[in-house]
Amino acid sequence: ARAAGVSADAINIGMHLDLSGPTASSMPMLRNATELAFGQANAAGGVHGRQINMIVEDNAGQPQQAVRAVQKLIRSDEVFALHNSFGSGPNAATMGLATGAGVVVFAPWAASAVMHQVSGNSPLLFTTVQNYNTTTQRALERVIPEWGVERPGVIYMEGPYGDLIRAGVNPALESLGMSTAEEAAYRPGEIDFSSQVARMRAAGVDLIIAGTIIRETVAVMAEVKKLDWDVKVLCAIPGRSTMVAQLGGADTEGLYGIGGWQLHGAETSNAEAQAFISAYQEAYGTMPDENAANAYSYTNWFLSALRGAGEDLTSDSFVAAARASGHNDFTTYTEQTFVDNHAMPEMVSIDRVVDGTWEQQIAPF
Amino acid sequence: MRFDYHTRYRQGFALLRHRSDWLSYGLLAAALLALPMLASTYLVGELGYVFILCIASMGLMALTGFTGQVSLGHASFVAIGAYAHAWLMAQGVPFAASLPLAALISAAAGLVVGIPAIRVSGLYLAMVTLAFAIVVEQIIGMWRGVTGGYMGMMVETPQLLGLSLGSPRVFYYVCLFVAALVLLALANLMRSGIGRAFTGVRDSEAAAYALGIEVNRVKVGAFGLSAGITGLAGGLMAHHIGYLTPDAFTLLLSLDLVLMVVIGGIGSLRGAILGAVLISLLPNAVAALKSLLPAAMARQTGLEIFVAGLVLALFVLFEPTGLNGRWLKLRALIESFPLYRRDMFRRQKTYMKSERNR
Amino acid sequence: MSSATPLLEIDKVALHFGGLAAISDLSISVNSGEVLAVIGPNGAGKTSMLNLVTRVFDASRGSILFKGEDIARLPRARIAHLGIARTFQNIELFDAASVLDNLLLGRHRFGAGAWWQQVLRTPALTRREEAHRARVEEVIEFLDLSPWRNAPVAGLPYGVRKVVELGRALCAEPEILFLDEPASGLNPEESRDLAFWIDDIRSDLGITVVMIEHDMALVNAVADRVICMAQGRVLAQGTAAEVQAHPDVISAYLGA
Amino acid sequence: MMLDVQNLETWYGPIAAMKGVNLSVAEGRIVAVLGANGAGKTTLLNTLAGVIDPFKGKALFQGAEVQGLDADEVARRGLVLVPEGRHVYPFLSVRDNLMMGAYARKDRDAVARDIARVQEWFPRLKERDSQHAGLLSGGEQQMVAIARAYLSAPKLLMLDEPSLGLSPMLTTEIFGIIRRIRDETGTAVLVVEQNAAVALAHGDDGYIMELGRIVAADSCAALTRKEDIREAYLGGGGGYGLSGTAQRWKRRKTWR
Amino acid sequence: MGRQLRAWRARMNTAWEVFAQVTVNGIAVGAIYALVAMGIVLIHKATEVLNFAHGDLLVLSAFSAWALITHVGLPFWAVVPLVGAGIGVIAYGLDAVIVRRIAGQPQFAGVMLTIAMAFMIRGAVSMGFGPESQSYDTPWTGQTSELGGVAIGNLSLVIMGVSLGIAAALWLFFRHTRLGVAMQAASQNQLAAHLNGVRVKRLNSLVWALAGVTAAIAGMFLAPLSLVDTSLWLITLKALAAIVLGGFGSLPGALIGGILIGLIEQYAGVYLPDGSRDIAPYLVLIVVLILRPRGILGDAHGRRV
Ligand SMILES: Nc1ncnc2c1ncn2[C@@H]1O[C@H](COP(=O)(O)OP(=O)(O)OP(=O)(O)O)[C@@H](O)[C@H]1O
Ligand SMILES: Nc1ncnc2c1ncn2[C@@H]1O[C@H](COP(=O)(O)OP(=O)(O)OP(=O)(O)O)[C@@H](O)[C@H]1O
Ligand SMILES: CC(C)C[C@H](N)C(=O)O
Ligand SMILES: [Mg+2]
Ligand SMILES: [Mg+2]
Repeated sequence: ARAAGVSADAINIGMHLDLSGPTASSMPMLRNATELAFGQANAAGGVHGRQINMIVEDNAGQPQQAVRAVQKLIRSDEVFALHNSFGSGPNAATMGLATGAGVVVFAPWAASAVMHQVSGNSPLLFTTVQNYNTTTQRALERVIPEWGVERPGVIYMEGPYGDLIRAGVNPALESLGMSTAEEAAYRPGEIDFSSQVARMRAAGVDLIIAGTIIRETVAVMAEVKKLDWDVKVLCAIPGRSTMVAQLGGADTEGLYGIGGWQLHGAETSNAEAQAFISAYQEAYGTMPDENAANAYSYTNWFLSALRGAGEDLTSDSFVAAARASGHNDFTTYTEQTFVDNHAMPEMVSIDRVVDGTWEQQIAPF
Repeated sequence: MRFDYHTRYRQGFALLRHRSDWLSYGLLAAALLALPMLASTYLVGELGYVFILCIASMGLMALTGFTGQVSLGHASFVAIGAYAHAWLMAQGVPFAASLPLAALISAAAGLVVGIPAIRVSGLYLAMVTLAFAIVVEQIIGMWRGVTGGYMGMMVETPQLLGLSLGSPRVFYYVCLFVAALVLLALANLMRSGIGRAFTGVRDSEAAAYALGIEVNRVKVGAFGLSAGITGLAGGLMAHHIGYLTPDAFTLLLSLDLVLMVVIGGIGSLRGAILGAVLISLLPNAVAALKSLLPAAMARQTGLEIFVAGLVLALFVLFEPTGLNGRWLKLRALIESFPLYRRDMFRRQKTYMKSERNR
Repeated sequence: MSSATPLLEIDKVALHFGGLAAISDLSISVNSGEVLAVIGPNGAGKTSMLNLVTRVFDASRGSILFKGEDIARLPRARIAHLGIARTFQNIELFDAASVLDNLLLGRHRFGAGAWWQQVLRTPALTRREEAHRARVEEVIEFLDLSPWRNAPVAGLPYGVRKVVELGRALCAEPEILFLDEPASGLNPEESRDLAFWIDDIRSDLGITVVMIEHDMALVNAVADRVICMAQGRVLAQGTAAEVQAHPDVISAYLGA
Repeated sequence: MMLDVQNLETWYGPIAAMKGVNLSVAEGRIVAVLGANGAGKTTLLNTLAGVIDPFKGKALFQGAEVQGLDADEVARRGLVLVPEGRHVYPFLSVRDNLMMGAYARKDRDAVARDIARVQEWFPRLKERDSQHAGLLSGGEQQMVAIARAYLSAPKLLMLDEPSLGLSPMLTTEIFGIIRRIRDETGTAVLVVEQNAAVALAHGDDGYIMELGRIVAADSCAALTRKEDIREAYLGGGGGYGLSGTAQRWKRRKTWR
Repeated sequence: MGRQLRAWRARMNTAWEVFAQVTVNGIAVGAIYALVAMGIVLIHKATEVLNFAHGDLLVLSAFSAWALITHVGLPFWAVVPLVGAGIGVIAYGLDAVIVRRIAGQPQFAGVMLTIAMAFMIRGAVSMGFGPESQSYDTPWTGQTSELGGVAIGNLSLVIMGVSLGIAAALWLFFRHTRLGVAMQAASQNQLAAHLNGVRVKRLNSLVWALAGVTAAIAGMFLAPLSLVDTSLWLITLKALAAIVLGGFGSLPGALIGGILIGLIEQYAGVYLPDGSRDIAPYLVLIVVLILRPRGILGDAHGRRV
């Protein structure tokens, strides 16, 4: 039972983010929201009188830098846990290091199943990010028969994310006795998606499953609209973001998306969400996006597990408390608990962009 | 002033020519050997990583610094070394055999890339190597059976004679040992015939041919050597990372290596090492700098990369000959102590020479 | 003076660049042990001739026999190993290296030891390096280069750079040495040193010298035979006096 | 005085290449600077042309200080240098190279006339009009460099070893051309030359440089008569005297 | 027989349509690569500096245009000259204040310096405009034209026109103007250019300004095709591939190289196995360079000795 980083009046929590790499632009939301949640807890007297001390390091989006960052967090700052750290590669590279040193890893922003595999199913690892493979599979098994799709095609990003998407698409189609009509890959940073869309079109695809994030989702839709092609496009969880609906303008009208959590705009009626949004805006001056909301939500879950561990905070007491904890707030579709240390159940909804906002088409299932 | 009195030629080309060299390098070695007993595990781990980069940087220096061939794709050799080593270890090959084997595999890949280098030079070569690196990255991603694809691949803890080398302190010594070995081997090579042939090809191909140097073989050989050493660094890097994914070996790493070589000072092993130390510690420096800034500024996205760029720019602007050049000047200044002039190293105007018809 | 079989024989060689004939139907033979001077107006093709022999260019036609062997198609790096050395009109030194290293590179064709010996710096290799160094020191002594031994060649005065290049070629211990305008950029005193050196190179070292040169004083002093080229052909040949008296040479090259 | 150099001193890092140099060029004069290798002649011209910066001292050109200015500014004032070592634009045609000489000139017609003129001096340049200058022979490139400088319509033309690599005929012609330029346009000339005989024969005033200092200054005629200068720079009057038991020891004469 | 033939014809027709569409797409994308490539070639041709910061100037211009359109409310037409001039001035300043200082250093130093500048610009853009992606509309957003059954975005047509226009203008400039020849001269032998009275420093800064303007144009027209985003700098890599394929220092080469890369990507993306699209241009690049070491239109001659 390790209790490093826990003193009479403070708990050190580490976080490594891509502050200088290719995904640096999404980091402020994560960081701010995490800090907001910790700050609120601290203001309310901390966790059993201990203030949370959050230490942020740069992993530059590269595994080798992540290792250095985590070595510092563990060996120099002696953190009790790593929380909300970002990136599949960075998290994979540091998972063994952290759990091996007895450090709790909570809510890494990375492919959850892979993280458990890398950690050797360490009891210290708790994942909250929906598995893109299982969520995609779940969604497709529902919509393909419902929409009467016959020739589904996939556009996916080269990399772990794309692999996960296909790891969801293929079993789904298999279980329906189908296979993909066409697949087309793209590299991160690509500006043009006409060849991928042309490939789909040449194969006579009637549903494009878009394993895309933000910019790529918009670009795929723009291409579809340019060709004046009447095809359904369904993007995976990361693409179903407010940003896509807003930035895409006319291009993304009609886009379908798989939803993994609740979205809240500025005019949300949910009081909890309203409170979060105004607190965030007050602190940072900008509107929080869904990454911020999720980071905030995961942090609150983390805090409740910390509280549940009681005065005598050790990794053992934390693990026991986290396993016993449940979580339900303005972001989740339903009450979640840790099953094999992963947040379950993973419910999904099917949404569609109508007039620049996501509207639920199929309620969470 | 320092004068050398030699009675035999070998004194003139000894690695350490002066008593003061023996003293200073001896002290450095002693300090490096003693360090793990004194410093924190964190620092020891950091230095181990710095050594790995020193090896890779020396590898690139052999190619770019000594032979004049630019490579923007050296991350791919780090990758090949890392994956080969990890895969071999997974097949049960012991660490001590797997590491050199991985270096050999990487060297073989280097020979393959070296073949276009016969015909292509300068920026064209830079692009060929960049293209090669992109292809390698793709292959790693798609060759799931061996590399684990984008999902990655676990690296076993290194073991030697049944002893684990995995702890930071022990691994520090492993890295230090390999780095010292590489340094010594390269230093020997570069002051012998092969090293001279390298510089010959770099400075004038026409003259190199006229002296009977097989320019093509030297170029390809330099690629192989460089890739081999870089692959060796890759093997150690695999242990540093512990879990390999392709995103550890992107263009960013290639650029970092080039930066090390150039900032360190083209054509000098000391430069390669100084450059590696500087570039690898840059993030630490940026982090330290950030803590001096007001919080609102320090949190800005983009600050890290901005400061890193600024530091690099300042280095290039104020010491275009690299850290090694600065070192040599400092030493000259100290050695000529009473005689130095205030503006001994004032820079004369210089003019860009076209490198288009090299 | 002239032996039975020439050491080097350039036979009916031509060189074209696109439509331009830099050399057309050139035949020159070089006898063992002589100093042959090649003169001729600018652009006559003298350097091109040398570039053909050293395989910088491929001849469009003709053969080049060195000791009876046709070398016109050999790989470029082989030439030095046959015992042919050269200097360059536009000085091709290894700029970042010291004078010493430049000269040591001249020893390349005599081998530098196996790669593993070099890596380990075995005693055998050290001995070999010392042997090379000893030869290099002889050249340094011969050409009076000792003040510059450890200086990087980039900053040396033009004249010294020329001498270093000559030294580098000598370190290769060639049978035949081609010099492309060795005296250009040297003052008369230095040219005179050069004349002595060339004479010694021929008589003491037994090296055949082919010298492309515009300095007629130097040509007169050292050349056994002179060939004047113009427009890629031989215009006249013979002793220095004969050639300089040739009316075509006077009108095309020497001037009235 | 067209050019007045006072106590000029230039360093390369820790090396003083030129110290306390005083020199002047009067309107319409041809001034020759002689000196051994590494004496600092190139350094002098480069410093005057703004190619490198002096450490101290003054250079007054037409009464205005020019030391330390950028080379293009100096050139635009009419102080034009033909640098050592044929700096042609390798990928521009011969004609474009020449046109670059007239870059700062506005008088198109006069430029056209001047081009015709240099083509008359160097017919070779006309033949090679559209060839990339980088492919020219060494001597041809030297012609380009000289012609290009003339095309800048200089007030004071500085030439660093103009005869380098030129045939004997052209070497004499160059000085004829220099005189003609002077006579026709009143351009003053400052020339560094290894071929001391020709330089002293055509020059008006002469300077001798050794080890970075001016060691003698006089009219060319007077210098030619001085015994030690004849010895050192004019080869003692005759050829190189290799034959017989000529002085084979090195007699490098330097003033220290 | 008749029916089979008709079915075959119909298949051929769709196949042909796809091919035509893919070709047009390739040219449209290639024009973008070419536009970026030309800015890089411009600086390289005139100063021998390989500008790795070009892509980041492009990002800067895209964000500036976005800020002017959405925050200041200017119309697109007013923004184009404004941002073009602004980036031109910034690029001039970058050369005059930073790059100029390393004149005469080996090419490497320039590469390093521009990489450092790229980092700084990238960081500054994130700090100045915020890190999030943005978007704005051009007069052609969402408009599509149809040419013989092939759809092409009007914005792509505009970009093609702009690329061609810039290529032609630059080519004429270098070939036929005194200033253009002087720029080439300055890159081939800077010392000689100084001695010929060419104000090399000012000229170089001018070239940077010009290249800055092309970067600005590329940025303003390209961003609306995808999004205004810092990752747009990655297009530099494609542009470099295009430059090398076409031959360094050749403006027509950059144009041809860009379009070739665009076409290869499209054809490989549609007709070759999945996954080959992203390496196809690079494989072609390697092969072409082995066969023609100086690219398709590069300067052919080596050094004389
Ligand atoms: N690669 C080439 N392409 C085109 N023309 C060339 C090339 N090399 C040489 N030439 C031309 O061939 C002719 C002969 O050149 P070469 O260098 O052999 O002359 P040279 O006799 O050495 O003259 P110099 O005394 O001036 O050095 C020149 O007119 C030159 O322009
Ligand atoms: N770039 C440089 N770096 C260091 N030292 C230099 C440099 N250029 C010249 N020198 C030194 O300055 C001194 C003068 O050189 P300079 O070139 O001016 O001589 P020079 O009289 O023109 O000789 P030459 O007749 O050979 O051309 C020499 O000792 C030389 O070594
Ligand atoms: C946002 C996701 C598409 C990518 C994910 N965060 C990862 O890096 O693993
Ligand atoms: Mg010649
Ligand atoms: Mg000189």
